[in-house]
Amino acid sequence: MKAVIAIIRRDLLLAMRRKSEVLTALFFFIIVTSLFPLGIGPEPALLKKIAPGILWVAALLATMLGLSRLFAPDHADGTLEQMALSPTPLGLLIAGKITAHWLTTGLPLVLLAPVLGIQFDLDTEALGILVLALLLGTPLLSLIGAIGAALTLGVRGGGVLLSLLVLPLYVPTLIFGAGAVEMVVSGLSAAGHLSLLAALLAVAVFFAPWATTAALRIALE
Amino acid sequence: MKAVIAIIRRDLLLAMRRKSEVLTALFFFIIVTSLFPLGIGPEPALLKKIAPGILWVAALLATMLGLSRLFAPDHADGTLEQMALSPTPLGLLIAGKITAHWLTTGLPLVLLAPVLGIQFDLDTEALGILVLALLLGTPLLSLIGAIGAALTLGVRGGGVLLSLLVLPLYVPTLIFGAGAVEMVVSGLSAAGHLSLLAALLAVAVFFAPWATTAALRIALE
Amino acid sequence: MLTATALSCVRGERLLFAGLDLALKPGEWLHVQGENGAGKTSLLRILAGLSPPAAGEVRWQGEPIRTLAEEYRRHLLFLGHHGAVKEELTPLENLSFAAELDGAALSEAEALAALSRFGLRGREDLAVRFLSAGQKRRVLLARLAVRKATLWILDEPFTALDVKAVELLSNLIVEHVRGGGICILTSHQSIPLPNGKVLKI
Amino acid sequence: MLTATALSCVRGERLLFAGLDLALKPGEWLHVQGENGAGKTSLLRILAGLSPPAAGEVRWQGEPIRTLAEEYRRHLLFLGHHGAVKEELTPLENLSFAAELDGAALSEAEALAALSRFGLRGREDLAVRFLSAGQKRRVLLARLAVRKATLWILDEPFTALDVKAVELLSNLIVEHVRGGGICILTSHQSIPLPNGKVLKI
Amino acid sequence: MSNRLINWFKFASPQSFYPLAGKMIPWFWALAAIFLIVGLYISFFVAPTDATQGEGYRVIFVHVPAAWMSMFLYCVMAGWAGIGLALNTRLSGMMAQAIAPTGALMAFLSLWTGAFWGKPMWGAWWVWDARLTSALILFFLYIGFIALQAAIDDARRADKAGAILALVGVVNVPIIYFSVKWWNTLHQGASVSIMKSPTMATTMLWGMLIMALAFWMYSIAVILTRVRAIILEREAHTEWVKALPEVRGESR
Amino acid sequence: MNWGSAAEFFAMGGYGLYVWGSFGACALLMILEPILVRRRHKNILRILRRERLADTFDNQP
Ligand code: HEM
Ligand SMILES: Nc1ncnc2c1ncn2[C@@H]1O[C@H](COP(=O)(O)OP(=O)(O)OP(=O)(O)O)[C@@H](O)[C@H]1O
Ligand SMILES: Nc1ncnc2c1ncn2[C@@H]1O[C@H](COP(=O)(O)OP(=O)(O)OP(=O)(O)O)[C@@H](O)[C@H]1O
Ligand SMILES: [Mg+2]
Ligand SMILES: [Mg+2]
Repeated sequence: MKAVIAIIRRDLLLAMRRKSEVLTALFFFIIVTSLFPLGIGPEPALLKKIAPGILWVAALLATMLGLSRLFAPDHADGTLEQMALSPTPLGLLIAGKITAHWLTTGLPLVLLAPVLGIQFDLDTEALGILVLALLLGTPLLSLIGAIGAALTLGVRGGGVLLSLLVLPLYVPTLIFGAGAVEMVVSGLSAAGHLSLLAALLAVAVFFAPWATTAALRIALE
Repeated sequence: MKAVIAIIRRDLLLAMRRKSEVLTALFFFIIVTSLFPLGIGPEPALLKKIAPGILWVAALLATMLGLSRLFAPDHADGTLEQMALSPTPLGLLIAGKITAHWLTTGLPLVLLAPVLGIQFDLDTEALGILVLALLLGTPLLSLIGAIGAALTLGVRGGGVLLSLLVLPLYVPTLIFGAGAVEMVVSGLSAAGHLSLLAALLAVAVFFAPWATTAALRIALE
Repeated sequence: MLTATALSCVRGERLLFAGLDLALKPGEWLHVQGENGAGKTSLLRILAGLSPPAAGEVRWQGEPIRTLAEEYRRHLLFLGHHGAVKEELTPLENLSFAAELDGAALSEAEALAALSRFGLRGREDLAVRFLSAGQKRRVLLARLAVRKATLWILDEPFTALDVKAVELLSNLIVEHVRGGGICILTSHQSIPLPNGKVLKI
Repeated sequence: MLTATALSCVRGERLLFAGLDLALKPGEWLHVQGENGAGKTSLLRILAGLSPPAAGEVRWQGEPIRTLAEEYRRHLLFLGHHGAVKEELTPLENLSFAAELDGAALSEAEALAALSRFGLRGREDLAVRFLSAGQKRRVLLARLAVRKATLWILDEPFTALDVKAVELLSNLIVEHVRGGGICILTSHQSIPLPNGKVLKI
Repeated sequence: MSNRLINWFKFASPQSFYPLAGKMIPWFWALAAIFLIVGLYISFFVAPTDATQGEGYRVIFVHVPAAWMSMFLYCVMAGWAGIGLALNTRLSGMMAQAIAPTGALMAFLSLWTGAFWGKPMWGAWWVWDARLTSALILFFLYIGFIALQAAIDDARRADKAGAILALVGVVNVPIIYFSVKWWNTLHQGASVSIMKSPTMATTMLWGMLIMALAFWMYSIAVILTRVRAIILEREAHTEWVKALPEVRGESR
Repeated sequence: MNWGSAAEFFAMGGYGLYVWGSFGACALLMILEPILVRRRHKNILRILRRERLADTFDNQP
């Protein structure tokens, strides 16, 4: 357990050291959401309609961008090797790394999303659901993403291959997450979508660290 | 000149060797464009309206994803050092690398775009303009992106910082590119937008390799 | 007590070695020798349990290391070609992180002492990225000094080190072996250490 | 004829060396010595024109290398800690690309000959990624053999090489220097080469 | 001629600029305070209520100065960066680095106050208008500059890289502005146009100008203070810094 | 003079939130920034003084 906390602490420390990393994932989120109006045009009604989709796709891409750096640096400099050789079970250490990843990329997105929602003129209730959905959805993105990151580790052209693997797996999260917000925007209840998200999250919490660890062991061989 | 051709040949060879890299940029393009109907909902009229914007944003993100690998591997293994020490002027070699980047990421996007446009129900004329706009716009993306890639080389958290630097600079390309297609969709002439794109390209061809080279020299110091 | 029986290793379609036997008792050390590409690194990774052998088995205290898993790793320290040092962190942070990963307690004073023993005095708070090639390796060596493992597996530990550091490391290994430890290492230079075993691949 | 006058080098806030003078005539070679972190790599990078000195100047045939630029680089060959070999390409491809970058013509036969001279026979078509640490360095050495440069600047060229390869490289350097070349190198091991100059940092 | 050149370079050296800046800072603070008091008095007590916008328009007295400063400071920053790149003077990079955070702050304030004006006027915190969008992008450019410099540890390298980025940005800002304007006007008739400029009451104009001067003086004062800190950080190990009275502890 | 009472002044004709939201943000940030900058300056001065002190110890035999 001590080693797990050490891992989380170290990853947060590294994120602070590379100050820009956390901030820039956030800004990527902001910029991508702002790109869409530029591509699509400034009509407020149209923009409001596609806002949940855009915000979710942007959150998803922002999470995904940092994924390739989840294990790659540790792999390149031999830290992963040392983690595999540590007396603490590798699965636990990996769970720690995934937690740190969510804390540094997912959580900031959740906190920032309402501000961007305002740019698209969403009302208070929709903003609330947006935050709630992201709060359930972004850990899911980190967990699923970790599997992809582990599978593409040390593989040629890993970074882009990663997105190819991970994006299809993100589809359910996207549909339920954006769906929840759209329900509220059109005056319906979002409860169904949210509970589905929660269920997915519960499954992933148990399954993803295990799959990630297995994939990492293969990469290390 | 011989060295420039050698650089282009080698980068193409490397791209073939890491087969997945070219393919996955393409797949990223496809998947991002397909994510939107999932996030936004299947209304055909709405989708047709936002199609040019989405296609362009996706193309832009697909180009951007590979950017961090434009110079980073060459930097890490010392090839860039050797290029700086080569008797051929560095600026020429860099221009070669940018060309290779466009050939491996921009060009495939141009070729694939019409297929995706059909998915959004664009008509033939609009598809033609889409291809033309991308043909002018994607080299611009590679040129501007190279500056960002050079500036963030060897910098902590470079990959994500890169997108922060580059995306704002992509705005004019995005606006004129997506604008051109929208003009045709709404029955107007796209000539104005296209000639602006061409003008931007002409400026960038002279200016960007110079700025990139200057930035690379700093990274090497 | 580390034993390996009938190990063989295949890379691509190339057989690097086959039927390799090995037994090391506490207080012994082994110098694995061989040309470039002979398979020394491959052997060491097999012994550390990082990659499986094509045939044969590695045992620790009579048990196969596959089944021992964490129990084996508790006794093991492996230093590969790559340093497992984070370029962004300082030597001090790297060292204390490594200790925490190993589940060992390391006070700041101990860490500082180890670093300054390896000539990193004054560089404790400089990101590793700025260190010279040899200084980077020295950070790794400081880890050797603080980690209490029985079995050391070191792949070319002497690279990039200057004369003084080579001597320091040699002393460290001698101490370790005298205290009942086991050490396996590779090196292309001759090693100024007494009575080791030699394995030629 | 390479001369350096009153060179000094600052890293961070640390002065590595100052007032360093240096003159090398054709047929001479120089062994730069110093502890880990003394500033050998930094000096070599300054001499190659990769980073500017904090003070002082480097001249080639009497002209400052800043103004000579490409003209100087035509005569220069620099091998750093990093190999400039692409892991995805084969040794053969790496070698011919390096030659093209240098603007030299290299036939496939010559390239193959150089590779097999350095013991890479049978690995010409294997991606460098699969090679052992020493074999990777050997690919670099093959480049030395084919490039016709007057001034060689080699940073720790002997690392990871086995005894046979060390000898091969030594012969190569001796040949180069006899033929009127200049060579500057660093190494923590003693070098089995006759009558070189020594610079201690 | 050559004499003047030397003088110029003398003040361009951090060593002589440091005390000079120290002497100037109080004056700029004083000016900022004076302009601020006068400006605030005009904005709240002299300027009359607007016929169409009621009291809400009073946001203009901070919005417009902040917006102006954000653009102006970017140009100044790029100017210093360019000088640094061309002449390799140490001070220029420090100036550019000192200006960026204040510029970003002004850009942020123009966005914030603009949003707080837009809500009562247009009923939305944000619309995708040309000027708003390009203000947002300007803010991104600032953030990019700051992030890039923060990510590079070596000060000299950070200066040069930042300079290239600032110059590339300065070429792009007009391009971005016009592209956004085109994009916006082509899509729809100007349903919302902030800059429709009703003939402003002269008191309003005066209030705005004086507030702008106050912002200006404030920016100079803060930037000079920051550049002094940066000078000390970067030159910490030079003899002249060690000999400074405040370092030797004599002045306290 | 536009205002009858202090309450009227703060209400800003119903636009209080917006006017004071803008002026307040400006005031807040423009007070905060100089404080932070001043702190940065103080901080580096403190470090420099400490280093000077350490130097004097070094020079003693
Ligand atoms: C650098 C960018 C900007 C500049 C130079 C700028 C400048 C100005 C000027 C000069 C005015 C007064 C002109 C008039 O009364 O017609 C004004 C009004 C206004 N600005 Fe801005 N502004 C900028 C950015 C923004 C932003 C980002 C927002 C919103 C988020 C905004 C919202 C407003 C509003 C709501 C008004 C009053 C509109 C009206 O009178 O109908 N501005 N701006
Ligand atoms: N896919 C493959 N196909 C053929 N040969 C391979 C493949 N992968 C690795 N090899 C060979 O396996 C060997 C690996 O050797 P290893 O790294 O264990 O050598 P080493 O003894 O540590 O050498 P060094 O002294 O250079 O570090 C090399 O000879 C390499 O060429
Ligand atoms: N930012 C910095 N601050 C302080 N010291 C630094 C900084 N950057 C580099 N250094 C120091 O500069 C020196 C660089 O040395 P260099 O790499 O030239 O050494 P070297 O002689 O090649 O050593 P080795 O034998 O280990 O390769 C190191 O001592 C390093 O600690
Ligand atoms: Mg090896
Ligand atoms: Mg070195």
